[in-house]
Amino acid sequence: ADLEVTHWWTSGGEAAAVSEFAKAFTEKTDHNWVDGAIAGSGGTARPIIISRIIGGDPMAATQLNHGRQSEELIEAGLMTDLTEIAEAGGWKDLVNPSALLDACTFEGRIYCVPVNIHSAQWLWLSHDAFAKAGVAVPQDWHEFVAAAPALEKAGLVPLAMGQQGWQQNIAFGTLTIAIAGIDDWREVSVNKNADVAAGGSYTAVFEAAASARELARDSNVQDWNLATNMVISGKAGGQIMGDWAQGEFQVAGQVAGDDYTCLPGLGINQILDTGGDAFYFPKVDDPAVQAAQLELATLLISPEVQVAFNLAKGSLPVRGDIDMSSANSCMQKGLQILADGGVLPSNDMNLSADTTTQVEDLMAEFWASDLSAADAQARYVDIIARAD
Amino acid sequence: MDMNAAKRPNRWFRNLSAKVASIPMILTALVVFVGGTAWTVFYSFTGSRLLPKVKFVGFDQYERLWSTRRWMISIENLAVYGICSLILTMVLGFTLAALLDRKIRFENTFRTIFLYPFALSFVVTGLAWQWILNPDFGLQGVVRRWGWEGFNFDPLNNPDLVIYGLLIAGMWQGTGLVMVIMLAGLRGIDEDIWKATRVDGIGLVKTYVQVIVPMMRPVFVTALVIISSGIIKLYDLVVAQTNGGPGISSEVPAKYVIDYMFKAQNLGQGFAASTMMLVSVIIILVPWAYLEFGGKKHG
Amino acid sequence: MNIPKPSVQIRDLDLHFGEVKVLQGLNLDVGEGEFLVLLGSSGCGKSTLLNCIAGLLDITDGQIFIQGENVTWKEPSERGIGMVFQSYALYPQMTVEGNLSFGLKNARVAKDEIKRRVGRAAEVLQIEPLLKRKPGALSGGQRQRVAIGRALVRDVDVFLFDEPLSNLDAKLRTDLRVELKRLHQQLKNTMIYVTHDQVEAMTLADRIAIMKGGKIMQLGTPDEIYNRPQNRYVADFIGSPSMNFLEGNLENAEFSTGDLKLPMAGYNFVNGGASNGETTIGIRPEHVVTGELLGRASVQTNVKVNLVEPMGSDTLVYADLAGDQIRIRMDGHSQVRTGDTLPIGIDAQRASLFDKKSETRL
Amino acid sequence: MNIPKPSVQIRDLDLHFGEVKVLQGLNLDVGEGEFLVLLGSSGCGKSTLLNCIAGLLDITDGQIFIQGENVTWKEPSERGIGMVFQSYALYPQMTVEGNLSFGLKNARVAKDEIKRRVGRAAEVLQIEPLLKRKPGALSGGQRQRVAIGRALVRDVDVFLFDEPLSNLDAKLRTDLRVELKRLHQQLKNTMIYVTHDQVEAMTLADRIAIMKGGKIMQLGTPDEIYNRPQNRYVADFIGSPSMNFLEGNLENAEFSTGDLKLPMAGYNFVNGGASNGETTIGIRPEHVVTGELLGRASVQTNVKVNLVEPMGSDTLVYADLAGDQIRIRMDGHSQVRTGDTLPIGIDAQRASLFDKKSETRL
Amino acid sequence: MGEKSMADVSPSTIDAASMAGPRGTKPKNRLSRRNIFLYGTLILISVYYLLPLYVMVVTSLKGMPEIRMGNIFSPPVEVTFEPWVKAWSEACTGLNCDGLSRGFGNSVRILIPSVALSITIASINGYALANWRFKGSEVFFTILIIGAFVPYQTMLYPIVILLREIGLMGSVWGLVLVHSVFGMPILTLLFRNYFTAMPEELFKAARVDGAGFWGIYFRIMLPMSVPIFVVAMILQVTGIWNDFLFGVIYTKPATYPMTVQLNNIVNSVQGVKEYNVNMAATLLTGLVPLVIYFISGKLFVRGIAAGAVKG
Ligand SMILES: Nc1ncnc2c1ncn2[C@@H]1O[C@H](COP(=O)(O)OP(=O)(O)OP(=O)(O)O)[C@@H](O)[C@H]1O
Ligand SMILES: Nc1ncnc2c1ncn2[C@@H]1O[C@H](COP(=O)(O)OP(=O)(O)OP(=O)(O)O)[C@@H](O)[C@H]1O
Ligand SMILES: [Mg+2]
Ligand SMILES: [Mg+2]
Repeated sequence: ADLEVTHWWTSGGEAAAVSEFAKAFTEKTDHNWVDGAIAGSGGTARPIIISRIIGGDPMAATQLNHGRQSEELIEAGLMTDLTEIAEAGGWKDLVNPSALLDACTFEGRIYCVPVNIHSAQWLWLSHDAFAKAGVAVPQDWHEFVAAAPALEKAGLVPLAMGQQGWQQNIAFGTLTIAIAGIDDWREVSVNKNADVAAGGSYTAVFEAAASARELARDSNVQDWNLATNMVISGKAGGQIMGDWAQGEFQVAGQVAGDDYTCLPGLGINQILDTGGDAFYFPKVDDPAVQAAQLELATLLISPEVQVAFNLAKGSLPVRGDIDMSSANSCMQKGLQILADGGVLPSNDMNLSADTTTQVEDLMAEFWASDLSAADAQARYVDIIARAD
Repeated sequence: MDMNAAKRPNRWFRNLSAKVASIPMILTALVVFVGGTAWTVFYSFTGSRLLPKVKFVGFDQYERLWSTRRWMISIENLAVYGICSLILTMVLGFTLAALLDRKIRFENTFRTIFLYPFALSFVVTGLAWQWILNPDFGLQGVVRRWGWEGFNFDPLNNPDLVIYGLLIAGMWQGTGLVMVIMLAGLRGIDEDIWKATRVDGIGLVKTYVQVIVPMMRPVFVTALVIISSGIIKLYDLVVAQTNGGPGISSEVPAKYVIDYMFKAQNLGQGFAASTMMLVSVIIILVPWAYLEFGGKKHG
Repeated sequence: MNIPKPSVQIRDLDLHFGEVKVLQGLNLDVGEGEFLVLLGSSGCGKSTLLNCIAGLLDITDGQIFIQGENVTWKEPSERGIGMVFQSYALYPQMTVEGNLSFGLKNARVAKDEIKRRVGRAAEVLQIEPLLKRKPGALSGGQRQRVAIGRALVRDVDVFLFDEPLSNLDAKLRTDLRVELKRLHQQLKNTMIYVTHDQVEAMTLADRIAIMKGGKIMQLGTPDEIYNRPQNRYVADFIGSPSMNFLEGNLENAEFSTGDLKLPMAGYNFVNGGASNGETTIGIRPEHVVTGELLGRASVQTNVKVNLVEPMGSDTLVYADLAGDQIRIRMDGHSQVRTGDTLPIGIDAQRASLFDKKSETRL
Repeated sequence: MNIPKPSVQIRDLDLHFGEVKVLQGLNLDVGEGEFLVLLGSSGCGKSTLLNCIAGLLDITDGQIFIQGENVTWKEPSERGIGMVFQSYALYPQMTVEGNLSFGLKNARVAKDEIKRRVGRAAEVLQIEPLLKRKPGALSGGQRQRVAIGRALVRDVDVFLFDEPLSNLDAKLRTDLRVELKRLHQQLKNTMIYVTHDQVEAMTLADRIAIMKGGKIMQLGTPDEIYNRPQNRYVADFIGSPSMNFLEGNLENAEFSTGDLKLPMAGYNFVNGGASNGETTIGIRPEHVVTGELLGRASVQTNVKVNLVEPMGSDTLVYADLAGDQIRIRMDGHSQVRTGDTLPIGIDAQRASLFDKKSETRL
Repeated sequence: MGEKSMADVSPSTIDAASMAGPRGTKPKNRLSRRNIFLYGTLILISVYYLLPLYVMVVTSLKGMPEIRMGNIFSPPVEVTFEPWVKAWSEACTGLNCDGLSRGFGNSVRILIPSVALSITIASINGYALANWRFKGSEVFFTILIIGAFVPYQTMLYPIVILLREIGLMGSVWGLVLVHSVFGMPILTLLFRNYFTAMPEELFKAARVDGAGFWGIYFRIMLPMSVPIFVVAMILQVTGIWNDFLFGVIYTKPATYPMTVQLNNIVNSVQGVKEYNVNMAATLLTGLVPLVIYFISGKLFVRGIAAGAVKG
């Protein structure tokens, strides 16, 4: 059968990764992968995906960030139950960290296939840029801030930043984990403790963000990959962006350690969150498609596909039992942290899309204006207090 | 001869074809416009998230809406954009029409030049102007490269000016139609009025301002309706040109609605916002629509 | 007629719209204080001529003088003319007062002078109670008065009217016509008045210019035009019901067609003596007399009645005479019926003779 | 008048547009073959009445019968009527032939029958050479003939005309009027004809209905309407120049106002005997006689001339009589001048008397 | 007024004067201040209107290196059609690398029925509203007109549900329906005004001639309403062709119209933004309505004058 699969993986690295899925699916089964890429970020794609599911004309499979986003769709009975094949495949034991599968679980049943682990807390640095500025490549955020004046003097943008709320929110979140520490972060993000959000540790975060804002003053690109491109081409010193940026470096033929450096947790806290992408399979009527859906689900999590996909995408596999030795040094760093258990639940799981959107709006405003750190914090506290 | 009174036939079946033929219109009006709107208003009082659910929360969504900074900025932006665009489009549209009406050569050429952007979508418009207003490659960069180093024209990256960046693009796209409407209106003005002003020795500009413009009131109303119906829907242009940025400084209500409905998966909030848009439309429109279509019998 | 002093003079006026030659070599002198009516069928160039005088059209060739000054290249507002349009052309958003004073304000006339002039014009035209109203709230006749007022306040030498009454209904038209005549007698300005309504032309004009195809066919007093039309076109155009034409032969001062013979001895020939040859005679319906007036007519005969149109005050009778159908105007009380044989008399002295070929008056 | 057989009967017709009551309790019988003219000023409801008869407006109350059949709720096409409009309302995209045959095709008349009828209508109206042309290529008069033809082919009992001639110029109007009259004499259909032109009404009608404000003020033959108007409105409305009215007192069959005394002995009072009291007398301008006819008048006096309007065939003289201004119609050759004193005679027997309050005829 | 004194001049002097003085057409200066101002303004404003088109065309003909180096206004040193080829048939979205070509077909498939259906419905509505009023017809019309102002966003969700209920979600026909619904207010207004301005007597004549609702519509009204049909067609073609929101929400990748494809291409950034390809894609997408405007702009203006502007 022809399986229409929607996703929003359209950048160079992402497209390369998704083609691994398609290739495997077409080669290993009798079915066809009909690609339904939607450009723009999840923000553009999600409404389309959701309205099609609600409208009774669903695709056969779709990418969605797993977590709370899809709870209601599952609740409404619009998603295929994958529990059987999950049990058959022993996903419970395979998936590491197990939180990923928990995010796919609703009232004890499994509804999605996690395909990768994404962590957002990375600082990507351009060797070329620092060479031009005549300073050593920093080893953590503090060094980076210290090196910024030199970069500026060399006519470079210290920090590349795409002017979109979600990117700025990633930067903010990363700074939080690094500066406020894991405990406070957990208190705020998981437990929605507004008092902590109003506290001193978060004040420091907002001040750090305010200074980061200055570093990114001259970065006026929109898309994340354009910001990454500034780093790749040595126009900017660094960028705070998730591990998917890895894919862009790869496509550009750059070598980790030689051409660029990656610092998980900004080089301060060796810890990463475990967000990720997952595939859902909306309920369809055609039995042939139903069968194919299950085949695809099984395939997505199979070892070879996981390796191929994640190598291309620069993300981490969801299985702990596969050989990722061919991964580059950045990925190895991530795998190491994962192995050490330095994981945090991702915000997709902690915060509702509603809250996330509000925080993103705040960040978008904060990064683009002269909003003071204190005001921003006050508004942040407000959002956290109302978060559900 | 039979002088008996004839029974008045049933009202419902008189001109049945007309009624049958109007069914699509009636359905659209009732089901889509009234029904859809009522549905939206109804669910704006619920705490619906990704899917509509009947879980009443009273006016919570509205309270939150009006305490949201992004919404306030959106409203403010729409007001600024709306007022500027209304005034400028009218003025420019009328000026162009008046210039074209002066029996000039190449009237067709000029008219085509002013009208062609209307053929292009807002997405295309937004992209084209994003490109021209790009500080490095676009106008600013070019002028600087010509030697005027201090030249500064970067509205899309300046939160205070970005709305005017949108305005430049919006006007570019929409003025042509208004011009055509104005031109049609100008052509409808009694030739004798022009003669009368010439005999009275009224200057050209004064004639336009004091005589012609007031006479074109219905045309201006038509143009006003067309422009304002476009303004309130302002969305595509923003998404294509600035995507609300920098920061949230070019957000507009329609985008707020879409974002909260789909991205934030808070239908209730999105519906509350769209209800507010609807309310403002109705407040502005109903009196006008009544006067224009309800009151008069014919014509 | 003796023109006291020329007020408007037109010399060799040509006006072409592209290929179309609307006016050709037109000459016209209008005396000071004269009321001249331009009369002609639709499209004959009346409005065009008026617009040329006003300076609203750029003429192709020729010259125009107003009060002795060559105004050929002057702006309309500098020519000392005022103009009143068929569609009134009032400024709809201004009050009557605003309409009257707009031109003056524009010419920077002092405030109290404006007030004085508007007051006087309003008084003359009896529109004082309307000064604060807008044109939309006026009746057709009132609007037309305001339009006249607009020309009046500007103290111009020459008034130009382009069918000012033709948008009004019959009754109002009659009333305003009388008013206009009185106004002219009071103001004594030169007035050039375009219409295609004969009654207006006849009652208002000192002189009438009958136009056709951009040329003036005849220029003369209403009486001359009506009673001594210079050509068949004018004769046919003027008069309602229109003149009866019979084709025949003129020989030895006697017109004959079929059995009918009309002695034209008393006829006042243009070139003094009588001509001979193929001739058309024109007889106005009221010059065919019946009943007790029969005796006054020079020729008497009997005709058969085809159709009777009672019109209240008159009765119009259609009858056969010498193979042609003629119209006869009779008194409203006459009891003629279709099919009757009616004795008629023809007042041949009052008839007009035209050369059949050239159609000019003999 | 004796109606041979009623063709159109209207009973208690009411028509309201929302709040506006355009027709109120109107009754009218039109005889078979009769030519009835509805005459009235603009907005009096003539077209509305015609549209009600045609079924183009849904009436508010009342009944309409055509040829004895109650057609109140029938479709226009089922009423056996044909209608001709002021603006011709020809279908611009169809040829003349198409226009003529459209109604027949709609009624699914057989092809050769259509051809026959179109041919006959074209012959009657003399538009055979035009059959292949489109309306855009026709003159106004030709268009109107086609519009009539469209009603003709449908072989209807009743023709309805809504100001069919008022878009035409004066000359053409006269010609078509005669043609229409002839057509009626030939076809002998019932015709109901709306106009606000008196001359048309007088010349065409068998009977005229004068309307005002949605009511019929008088229904009668042209002669009755002109010479015995039932009320002051009709008297004033009919006749051009219009009737002169003088206010005064009627006592002992003598009307007096100021110095003027008019013996009304020969007057034909409506209720047989004379009434007394405040009275208005109406005298038509042509019933004020001058010159050699002076002797025929019952009363003679002198008046001062205010204004003279020569109109070619006639001269209209405005003069003061008993404090009011009156209009006098004189011969076109009269040499009266403004300021002259003119001896006049009044034909009191032909005058009309109205009660001053109720304005009805005495 | 200086000429007052002239009035004293005797007739004979005037006749002498008549030979002198200006004669014929007043000479006109082609370079008068008025003309310089008029054409200057027009040309200046034309620059504003033409600039984006010029930039788009020029950019789409340049190679990427040239774009990065140069001036957006400078003409291409080396004209290349590569970007056009790429935009049309090679640009990738996800795994599909067939550029805009696919969207074009879809757009046409969506456009034709949408334009036809929406104009048909709207013209019938306008006709019914102008000539066959019935109780409540104006109310529906008023609702419709207010509907023209309602932000589409308000309707998106209910329409999803509606389409689901009638089973048209995701199909081309669903989208056709949506376009017809949202085109209805303005088009109905246009047609209603146009038909209202037509002489009522024509309609009456046809009724007397026994033509019914449809007979009058097809035989009388339609043949007379070409100008307004042209306006409606142009408005709908541009509106529907340029639509993005409905296209993306109510269809699926297999049936995406060109605008969605354009958005995909423009937003699928691979490394650096390929401005030249983006511009070529943009131009390609706008080509159909542009051509229509260039060809029928005159008709459009005439039609607007005939119907859209009520006096
Ligand atoms: N702008 C123009 N371009 C070309 N021809 C014109 C123009 N204006 C008028 N004409 C032509 O000039 C002729 C005279 O027109 P004009 O308006 O002077 O007639 P008119 O005598 O005033 O007629 P009416 O009684 O209908 O007003 C007409 O044949 C008309 O078609
Ligand atoms: N559709 C309508 N709605 C409301 N009032 C109307 C309508 N049609 C006509 N009227 C009113 O009804 C009255 C009679 O109109 P009608 O058209 O019958 O007049 P008429 O006698 O034919 O006048 P005219 O001589 O100007 O044609 C007028 O006062 C008019 O304003
Ligand atoms: Mg004219
Ligand atoms: Mg009427």
